[in-house]
Amino acid sequence: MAEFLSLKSAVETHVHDGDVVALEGFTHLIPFAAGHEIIRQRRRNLTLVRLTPDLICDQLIGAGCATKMIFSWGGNPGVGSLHRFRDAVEHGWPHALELDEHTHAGLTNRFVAAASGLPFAVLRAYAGTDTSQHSSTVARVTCPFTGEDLAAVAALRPDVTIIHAQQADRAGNVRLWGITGVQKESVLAASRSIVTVEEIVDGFDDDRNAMILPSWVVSAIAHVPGGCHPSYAAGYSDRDNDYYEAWDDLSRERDVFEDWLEHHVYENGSVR
Amino acid sequence: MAEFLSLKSAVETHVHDGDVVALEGFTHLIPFAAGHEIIRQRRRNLTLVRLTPDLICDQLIGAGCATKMIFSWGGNPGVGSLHRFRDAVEHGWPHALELDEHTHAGLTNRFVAAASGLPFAVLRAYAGTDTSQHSSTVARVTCPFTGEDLAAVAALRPDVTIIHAQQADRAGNVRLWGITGVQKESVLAASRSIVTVEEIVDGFDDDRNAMILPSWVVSAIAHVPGGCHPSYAAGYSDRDNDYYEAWDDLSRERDVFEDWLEHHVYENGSVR
Amino acid sequence: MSGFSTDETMTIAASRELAGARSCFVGIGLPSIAANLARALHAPGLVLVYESGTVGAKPTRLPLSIGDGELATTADFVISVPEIFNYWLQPGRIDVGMLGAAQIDRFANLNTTVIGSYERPSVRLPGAGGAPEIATACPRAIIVMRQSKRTFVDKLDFLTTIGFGDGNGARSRLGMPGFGPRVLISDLGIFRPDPETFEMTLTSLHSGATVADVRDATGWDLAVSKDLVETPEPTEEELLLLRRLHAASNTNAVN
Amino acid sequence: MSGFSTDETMTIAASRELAGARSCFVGIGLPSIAANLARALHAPGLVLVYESGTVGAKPTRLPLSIGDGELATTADFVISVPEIFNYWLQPGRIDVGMLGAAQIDRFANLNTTVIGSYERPSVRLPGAGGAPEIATACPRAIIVMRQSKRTFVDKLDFLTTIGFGDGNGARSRLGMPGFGPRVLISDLGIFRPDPETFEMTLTSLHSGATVADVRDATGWDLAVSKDLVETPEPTEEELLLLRRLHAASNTNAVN
Repeated sequence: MAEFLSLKSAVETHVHDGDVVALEGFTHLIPFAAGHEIIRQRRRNLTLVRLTPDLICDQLIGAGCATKMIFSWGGNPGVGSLHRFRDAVEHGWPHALELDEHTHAGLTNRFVAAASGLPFAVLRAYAGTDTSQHSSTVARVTCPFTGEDLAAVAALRPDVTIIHAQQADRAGNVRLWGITGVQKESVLAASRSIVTVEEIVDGFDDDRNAMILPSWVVSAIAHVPGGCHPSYAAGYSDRDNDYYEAWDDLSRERDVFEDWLEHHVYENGSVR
Repeated sequence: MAEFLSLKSAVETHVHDGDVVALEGFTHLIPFAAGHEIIRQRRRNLTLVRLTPDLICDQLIGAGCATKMIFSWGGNPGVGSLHRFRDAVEHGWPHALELDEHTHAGLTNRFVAAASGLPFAVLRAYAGTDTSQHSSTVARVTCPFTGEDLAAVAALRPDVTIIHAQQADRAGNVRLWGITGVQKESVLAASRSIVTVEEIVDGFDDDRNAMILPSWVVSAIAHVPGGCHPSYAAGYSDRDNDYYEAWDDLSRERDVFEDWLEHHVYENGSVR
Repeated sequence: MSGFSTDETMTIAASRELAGARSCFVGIGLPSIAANLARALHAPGLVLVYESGTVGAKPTRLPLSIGDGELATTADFVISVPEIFNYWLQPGRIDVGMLGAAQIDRFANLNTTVIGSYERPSVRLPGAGGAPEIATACPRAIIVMRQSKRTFVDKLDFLTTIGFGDGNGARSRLGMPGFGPRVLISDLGIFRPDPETFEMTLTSLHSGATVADVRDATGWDLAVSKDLVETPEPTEEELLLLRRLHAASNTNAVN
Repeated sequence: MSGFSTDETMTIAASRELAGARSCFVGIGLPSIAANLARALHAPGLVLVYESGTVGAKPTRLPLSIGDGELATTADFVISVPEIFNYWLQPGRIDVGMLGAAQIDRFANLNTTVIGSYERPSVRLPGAGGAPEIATACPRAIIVMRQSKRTFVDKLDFLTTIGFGDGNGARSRLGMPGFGPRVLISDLGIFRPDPETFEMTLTSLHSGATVADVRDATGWDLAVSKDLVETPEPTEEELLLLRRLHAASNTNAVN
């Protein structure tokens, strides 16, 4: 059953040095506040998992929390590069970053396999590409009925998955809507999970087809309004596109980034 | 793009002798009116596909439309046997019925594989059972990462899938809610599809997580209010449990059943 | 309370087995009655999961089918059938599975497919449904069925659902993650797997039944626990709530 | 209309290629601009599908990201990422895929992963994203990218996305269902696969560009169609609507 904790306690309890940590949310509902709390608690040697690393992984990498990343598209959407990610890969700063990279469909299906309790998933992908040559989590399988050759991807089971959602009820059930990405699969794939929420409500609206994560598959819930900024929460906030564009300058140089980190993460209990 | 047709035209156009016909809806939204129209049009040699054949397949089998059935649980829910199904299997009346039977999870994943454009799906099932000995659509695969032995089921691609839904809009998009079973997968798995609907509306409520089947994956839509009776349509009708209980007597003897068929299907354009 | 039926004893004994469970995958009939009785009695937070995709259903009357509107409108959430099997059942997220069958053997393997030969059955039964995966995936399974030499058989006519296969070690050889059937409850007594052989062994007699009665209604050479006990009789509260559940239903059909 | 940029010519040429398409899988940047322009111009019913799971998005301004709220609130429906890839993209339900890249070779294979070696890249690019499956599954793909010897290369630094592999027959050997890239549109001209060799061949020159210009900006020995034509200039309506789209956006960033 989900435990209501402060964000600080939730990260202290569930995110450990060396963990495989998935932070999901596809453009929408990205758990930035939790990412910043991980930076503040100076976690090290994390393996970050995210389809689109986005600014949140750029910040964690630049802050020195991660030594490996499993991902499928690492850019600043609509803006350009993730400079801290590039600096780690191109120059090993603040230290080297091992990569296990996939296509969106491949990484998605790694979560699906784990959420389904299966060791692998099958898809049409990777044939003939260099991507499959650099990953030990891609293989081939033969269809036992047609003889077709298909891709297999290994199930991915994070130690902890962190997401942001619109609502939790007082029993600890979580509800989210709009673009829901791979949040359900990444939570169900993980050993533990933390959900930050915009609001805690007495009960949910009667929308039985919304995405619900019941209390008994969530480890901790933290009430963090605005906890996905500069991403957005449909019904609560808009995406801060200016922030995404400004990040290009804030992150390009190491010293500017470190200054940002000092003033906007370490010195603050929360960042907006 | 979906074409708006009468139920008669929809069945005439899209259901042919010898077709593999899936009729889906898990207790909820079972397309009974379409089943009766198939009986009236005296289609023959159909392969029926349904997780839970329910009364609809019992009626089609008793009327002589089917020579094969692919299914996973063939009873009258909460009541007992499907007598027409049993008569066909046990005594070959009105003629023999070939079976390809699965578990719910297995048949579900056959639809999932086809909906995904894959030749097979993987699941934990069938090991050691007699069920797998009697089906050519079950095999084993080995995980290329862990060496685990798992079940594979062949993709199932119906010639036509028929479902009932609550609403279509005037552009031919379909919306359903409540218990949605394998409707989406069975429609996406099929070459053609017919949807009967309770209501045609100008636009849908703003519930972006409801199940929508866009016009461009549906072949025909027929406006048939009550077209799922004695099943039900959440928001429109309740399940007619009395009918399910009465069916036990109506279907037990061949002559009583044939009398029912004559008066309630052949003589009527529609059955309530 | 004096009068109660053997079916009532069986259902109440099954509901007691749900103590401590968080969630239960429920089939229609006896399993549904036992699970709903457990919710009414001692497990108000028990999450009932029906294979139609309703999770956390809180029916106020016994549903006739696993997809009744009552289940959907009282559920915490409703998901598709692929999701219920792939994301929720298969990974072992549902603690307990409740099953019935037409035939059972000494290793708690089940037949719900045919009586007689497969090609020319004397009785065609409904088939597998969700049972094989429930028995595979749930950390524990509870089997509830009326007992006779026709139902407790030496050899199944058809093996639909694996309990313990051919005994100790069979489940792990078959790659089945859950423990398997921890308990079998009939209208005569309660059986649990022997820790060595995994043969279902009589461990408790319902009041009024004798070991001889059970032997007479068992198609194999019955093993009896040396610690055989008597099943506590239904309490007044248990009977009252069970009968209230039945009365609130629009049917007493049990299949 | 006199003045227009090469980027405008390229975007408008790409939008024209969407004539007759029912649905388009759209990435951010040039593909998104071209697809939205097509909706405004000649394909009002074109279903835009973004990999965030928004199907039938009708944005009134150009989105900055593929998961903008604007896309979700204007969509016909929004589904999960597993569903968008498994149920909608993979089976080939989306007619056309629009792609860009950092490098392309003569067989329209794409690199979006690294410049330099994989282990020690000089430029680390974003990676694969949805492109490989879009190019695999969509019945046809359209590639839009600015052209230079750095982007049109003899040999890719990294093969992220298969176009035609090593030429005729490669796609079927690799089990790829769709036809592949039917057209490549740069800021200098339009290229289509040779029906025999599947090498991307210059078939149309944008106004102002010469074959020599294109050769100078191509890293391989360029094949030129014997039926080479000139790309029709952007019309006033096309330019007007494209500029209106840009003006309505909160950004002109194109990546």
